[in-house]
Amino acid sequence: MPRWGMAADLDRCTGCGACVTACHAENNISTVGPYQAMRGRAKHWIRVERYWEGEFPDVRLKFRPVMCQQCGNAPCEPVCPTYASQHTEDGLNAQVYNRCIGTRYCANACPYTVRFFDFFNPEWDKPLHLQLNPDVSLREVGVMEKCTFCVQRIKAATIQAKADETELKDGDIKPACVQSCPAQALVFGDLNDPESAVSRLSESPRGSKLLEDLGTHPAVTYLSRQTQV
Amino acid sequence: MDRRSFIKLTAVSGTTAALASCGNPENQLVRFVPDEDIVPGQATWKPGVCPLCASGCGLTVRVMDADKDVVRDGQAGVVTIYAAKKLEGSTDHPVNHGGLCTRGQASIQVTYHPDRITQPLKRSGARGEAKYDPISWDDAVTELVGRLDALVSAGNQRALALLGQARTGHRALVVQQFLQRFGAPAPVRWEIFGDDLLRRANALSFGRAQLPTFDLANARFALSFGADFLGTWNSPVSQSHGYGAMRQGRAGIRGAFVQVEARMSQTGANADRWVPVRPGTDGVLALGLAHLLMAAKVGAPDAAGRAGALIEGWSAGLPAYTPDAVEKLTGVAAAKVERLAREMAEQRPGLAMIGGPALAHTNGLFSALAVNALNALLGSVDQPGGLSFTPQFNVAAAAKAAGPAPDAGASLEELAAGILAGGAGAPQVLMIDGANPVFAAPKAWRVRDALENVPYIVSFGSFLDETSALADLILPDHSFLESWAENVPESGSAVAVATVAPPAMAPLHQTRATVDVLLDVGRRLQTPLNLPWESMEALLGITFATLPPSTEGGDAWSEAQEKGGWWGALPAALVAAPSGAASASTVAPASGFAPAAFVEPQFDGDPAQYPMHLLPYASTTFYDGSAAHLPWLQEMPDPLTSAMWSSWVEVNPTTATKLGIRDGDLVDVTSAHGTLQSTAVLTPGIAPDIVAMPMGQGHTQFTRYATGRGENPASLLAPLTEATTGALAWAATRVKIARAGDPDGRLVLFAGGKNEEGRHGPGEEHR
Amino acid sequence: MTTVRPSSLLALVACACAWLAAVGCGYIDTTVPPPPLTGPGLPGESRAVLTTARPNLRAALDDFLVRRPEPVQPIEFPHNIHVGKQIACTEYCHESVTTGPVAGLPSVRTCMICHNAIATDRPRIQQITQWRKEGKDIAWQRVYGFPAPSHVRFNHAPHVRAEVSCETCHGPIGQQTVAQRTVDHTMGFCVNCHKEKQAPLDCLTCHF
Amino acid sequence: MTRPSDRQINSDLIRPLLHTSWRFYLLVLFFGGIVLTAIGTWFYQAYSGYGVTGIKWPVFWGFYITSFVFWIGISHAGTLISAILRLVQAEWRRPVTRCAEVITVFALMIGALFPIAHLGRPWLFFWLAPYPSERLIWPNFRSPLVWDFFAINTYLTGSVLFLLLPMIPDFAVIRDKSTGLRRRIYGALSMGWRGTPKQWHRLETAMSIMAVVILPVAVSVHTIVSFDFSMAPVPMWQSTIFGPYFVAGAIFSGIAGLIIAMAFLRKFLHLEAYLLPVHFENLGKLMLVMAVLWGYFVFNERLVTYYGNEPAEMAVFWRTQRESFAPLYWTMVVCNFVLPVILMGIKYTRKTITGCVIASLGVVVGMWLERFLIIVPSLGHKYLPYAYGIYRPRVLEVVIAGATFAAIVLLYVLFAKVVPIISMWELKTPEHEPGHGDQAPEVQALREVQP
Repeated sequence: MPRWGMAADLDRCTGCGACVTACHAENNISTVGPYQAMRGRAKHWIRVERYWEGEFPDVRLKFRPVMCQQCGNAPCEPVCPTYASQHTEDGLNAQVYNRCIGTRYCANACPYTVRFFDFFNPEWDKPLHLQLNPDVSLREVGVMEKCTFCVQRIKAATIQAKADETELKDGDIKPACVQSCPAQALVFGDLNDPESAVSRLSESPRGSKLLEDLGTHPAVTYLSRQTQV
Repeated sequence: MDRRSFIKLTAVSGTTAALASCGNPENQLVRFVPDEDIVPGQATWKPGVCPLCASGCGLTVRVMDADKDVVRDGQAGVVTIYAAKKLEGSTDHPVNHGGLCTRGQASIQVTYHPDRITQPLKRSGARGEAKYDPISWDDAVTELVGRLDALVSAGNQRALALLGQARTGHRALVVQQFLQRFGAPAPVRWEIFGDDLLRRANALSFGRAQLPTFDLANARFALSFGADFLGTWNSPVSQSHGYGAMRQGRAGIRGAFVQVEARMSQTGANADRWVPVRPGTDGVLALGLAHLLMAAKVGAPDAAGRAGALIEGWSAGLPAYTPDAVEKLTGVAAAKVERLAREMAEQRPGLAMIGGPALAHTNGLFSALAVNALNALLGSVDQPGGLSFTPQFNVAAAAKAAGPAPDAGASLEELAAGILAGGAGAPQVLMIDGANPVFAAPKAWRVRDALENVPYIVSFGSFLDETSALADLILPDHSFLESWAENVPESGSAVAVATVAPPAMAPLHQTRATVDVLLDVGRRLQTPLNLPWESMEALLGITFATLPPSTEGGDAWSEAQEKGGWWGALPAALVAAPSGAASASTVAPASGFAPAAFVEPQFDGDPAQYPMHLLPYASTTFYDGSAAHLPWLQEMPDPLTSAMWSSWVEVNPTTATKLGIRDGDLVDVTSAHGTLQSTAVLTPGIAPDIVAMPMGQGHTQFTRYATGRGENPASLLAPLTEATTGALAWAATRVKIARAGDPDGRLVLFAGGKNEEGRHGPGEEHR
Repeated sequence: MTTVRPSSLLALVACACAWLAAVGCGYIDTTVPPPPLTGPGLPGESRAVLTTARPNLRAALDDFLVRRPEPVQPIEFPHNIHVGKQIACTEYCHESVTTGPVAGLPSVRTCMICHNAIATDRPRIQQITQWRKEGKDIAWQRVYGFPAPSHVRFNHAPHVRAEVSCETCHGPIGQQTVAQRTVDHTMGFCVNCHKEKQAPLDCLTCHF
Repeated sequence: MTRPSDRQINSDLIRPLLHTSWRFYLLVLFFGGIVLTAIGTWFYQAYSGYGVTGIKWPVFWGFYITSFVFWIGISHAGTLISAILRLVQAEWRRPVTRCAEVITVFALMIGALFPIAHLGRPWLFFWLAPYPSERLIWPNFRSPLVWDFFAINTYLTGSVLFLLLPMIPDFAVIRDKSTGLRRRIYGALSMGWRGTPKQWHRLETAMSIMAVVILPVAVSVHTIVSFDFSMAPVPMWQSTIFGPYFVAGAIFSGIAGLIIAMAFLRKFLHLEAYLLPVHFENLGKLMLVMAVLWGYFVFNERLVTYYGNEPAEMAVFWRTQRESFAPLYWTMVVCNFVLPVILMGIKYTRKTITGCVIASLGVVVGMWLERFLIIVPSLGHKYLPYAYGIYRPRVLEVVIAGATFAAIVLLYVLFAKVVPIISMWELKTPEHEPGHGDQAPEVQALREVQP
């Protein structure tokens, strides 16, 4: 049984935001428009955080892509009264839309604030809807949604491998963000496979987890940006 | 009541259509027979070409079935079509290596945009009123042909003008041939962030009038003068790929990267060190480094050869550019300059790039030549870890297009002036192909007035923007997914590339490929132009057939259609002339060029009255504004400010405190040419005497998503141009800013805090 | 009452003041959404919107109570006859079922492959031939399939490969004329089968 | 002071039931109107989508949860207090108990509505309840919300019983004093109460059992409510102190609520003879104790955070101490601590009903603020600064939250219309007065029956 994980190399990440749009395109995330965005309803399953350091002229900027960390010990799971937020065998934090009744407790419990709520029924001005990905549900009003590690791609690849009676190879599965990243800062794979690229990166001395001390055991490793100047 | 809270009658039908799940409303649906056999629920992957910039990234398009609403003979219903679902970078394409930038990802929305022009339109209202009536293709083409015939019969062929974007490749060839054979002047190419100046400089220094390709992957040291090469400049995806490899691609080696610019760009944010420099003095710093490098015997003056010879005092080792002198001119501490030189000397191979704001000054050419000379001195030209020039596939030669080499087109400024001057030479018919100068050109050029004086304007655009809203006739083009797409990348690849892709899906609307329309018009003129090609497809067939197939006895054309292009070693016959027929600018022989020396850049506006420099920069999301109509990009948080759906003015905190401006306050930005009101964003990453604004917002006419949103910095620009090349010096305007009021919620931020330990970060109070 | 009026008045005034203060200081969000898009656009410009909202309260109630009206097919398609003629379901009509998630409802094009020649005298065949002429497809209605709010991503192919017979989920379709909903696709139904066959059971197997 | 005669008691306390003045209708009309508006508003919210509220990313809880905690807190006025008083046989409790217990029941009912009102898909609220479904899915028993559900239901049931039991004899009295339909209704309600010694004995036993049983439930309820917060890894939420802190706060606000209610009843139903200043004073003393206790808890919570100096927690700490939330915070401190400690500390003000009421009003406001300040600043200021945010309620939320105050008044008015707001038989059997203690209760009950 695999344990899906990701590694984000902050030394490669240029903060260009390709992953953000790729995620919107893959996962049918609706745009909420300027007014709702102003009211804090914009949904970005993955976001590129930026942090300023220092004052002019000695300024530095840090980029950090943050998506659901698919915690091994996820705070969002125990608090959900209906099992809508639930742990799967391959280590994903499932968000089961049809079980969600919208208590938004999980979003409060999530220390990474990567969960997003559908405040209204999502809308697409036709014919933009022709782009929608039929492999992913359209969420409805009152449910919580978040990064799934592109579970639809994981499932598709697994089923295909089974059909072809082959083994899944490392790199067969690429979530939309990983696939789009121009600088190849994101790597996805099976953490239980010691040979996989992501496991090797997770062992890197540069590696660390986000908010590690909260004991959430994230599946995402961040490789720190180096400074030699 | 909120529009979103209404329950739409279109709802479940659409949902079920999109999800192929069950639903009662299918009862009411009329289904039409699909035009092809559709296998539902299964994805096929087809090649594509990204249309949004000149880089020409290769795409892999995911195509699946979808139910499209149609009205056939008055009856509304749905028909199943094959629709593009997702764009990915094509993994083995030599430019983007599987990556795709945020704009490229969003470009799929161009095809499905609700405000896309669905059929030929004829103006019914007044100019610019954007009132149009539908018209059939036949009538439309006939009308255009009539206009052109009129010019011919009047013997006034030169009164036909075409205004387009700077693009190379087959489409450009057809356009150019069309005009040449008609007897019209060469097309007017204009983009505010166009790089003709750099092409010119490269032509002078290296005899290659094209943008350079950087081998970052093998570089140990990269020095960039204002070039936003990871975001918007040149071939960003290719360069990002190289950048990733430079940082972490080699065991034990991590390439260093220093960015020289006055406002921290998304690229600058990734630099190991960010060196702010006085506007327009980048060249001086480059020469200062060259001076030290030569002094340190890293390279002999003559090593720079022709590129060096173009710089005054080069052979003497640039005595005028001592660190102290450089410090005086650029404001960069002498120590920093020396340290930089040391690093460049130690960490080889290294390369220097210059682009964007660094060249947008009245002395831009000097800066470019200086950096070129620095590169030459480092011996990084055509070397691993240096810069090179992608061999250009000579489309014209491959297509056996007769006629002399095209002359350089007039500049937009000249065109506008010509029209306003009137007279016989003034254009009677103007074709607009993708350019939107009314939005992006300086007011002082009076482009809008000029266009309003043109008797007849034809636009091939897919959207109604400020420029095409003035058109009398709109002949909407296919989207890049619906037609033959092609691109001959000018840079970004080590080997020669020609990208091509067949239509990924059937046209959604009543549109036609512009190239085919032009060819059609050419045939239907009273005196036909005899363009030798039946259609774009035919042309592509001819050109690609000339290329060597990858396999023995193979066929390059069919191979190219499968893998989405051709790349490899070009036969000498097909390599474009070094002068670069691909580019509009021509090469002056090095001898006939007086060695360049630094002259103080000129700025528009009295420093006393307008104390600040205005820096309009290419937005990571909208580039120059041509992508502002895509909702995904509108809602994508800007990398540095996290702003969505809005525009802003970046101000240094110390300056802001002086002027009593708090984060989010409204500010008036005033130049000698106009004023606008926007929201202040305080950021430490900008020099105290500079205010920066992203281009892209402030459209008065550009679909429901961009119209009337934010402000357009171009409305402040002065018409200053670079002394030698006449390129617009868009960073040479002085402005003043003043607080205009409290935050009014027009600035939409996604982020809260600005600093990691940002407890008291002002962003905390965002509304 | 008379005795309490002053105090109650005082309370009311206090509330009013508090309210005004709150609104004045911007502690209460009183912004109003922009008006919906109006006015004529360009010819052919679309104003339609796709949403997951139910068309009306009735439909919402139906979803809530998992009520689904029996489908009414445009023509009485006799499954039994075609199956009887040894026309394999998954080879001609629902061909994508073995390779992909969706079984696919055959277009009239498919029908006409045979019925250009076969049984052209039957009224039903003449009916679809007529439609074909008009460029109209047969608006089949799904008999099975999961409602949108259940967020089920069902994929036929793996089930076919696992040799789950069509009848298991679609009932004795071979004996039916028009397909009837004979099996109730509740979650329990799926889960039990998955339990028996040791197929994966976590939510993400179907819901994503 | 003279104690009113039993006959006097009956006439005084049953009058409001038998005669209805125009004021009653006016009150019902006024408050009923407000409540209906709120209900309408809530339906609008459910229909349009939750986005019509001010809730946003990242502050996903706001006014509704605040009101939820607040009302559950208020509910600790009655049952708990009267149970304690019964057990310690505090005689002065007699006129107080019922109007106290009523508050519990109504406050719980209102409080329990908020978790439903705040759901994104309220029509599915029943998924919180364990019921056999074909999906074979039960609620997640690890989730505090599910335990809220159980705790509140238990407490509500208990409180209703606790309220109903001692009503039976009074129902009997009303039954005997009324005619026609009313007589039949009260007859049914009094469950054939005849006042036999057996019945009296059973009643007393039941009461004492209930009193003992209800105590742990009451305490557990607000402890569980506090788990809603302390179980989530949110700065300033994950605190071991929350259990007792919440319970103390709950009782605190409960007493305040009770004092206010009593004051109003006293005025409207002219019960000056029964609700004496001494009752207020005693409750005031209780409130003083709780105020000090509350002060201790808050001080403790803040001090521990300050010394712990955990960055994320300090961010929230400063935000409430001296940044955007400081005004609310210090208002809370004044209302919850300064005001009550002064007013209730000084004998003079404590002895005046006005003093008690003013202090109580302060406490009610303060406790509402306390809950708000526990929830919102932390959520808006979690670990990653990029995800900081500011929550601003929309008018709609304010209306719904505010209308609940109208709702409790309305319920109270209606209740006082059908049940004597003071337990008559308890008034009539004050063991402490000689000459009455020897009389068996049933004798009096019988005596009442004869006109």
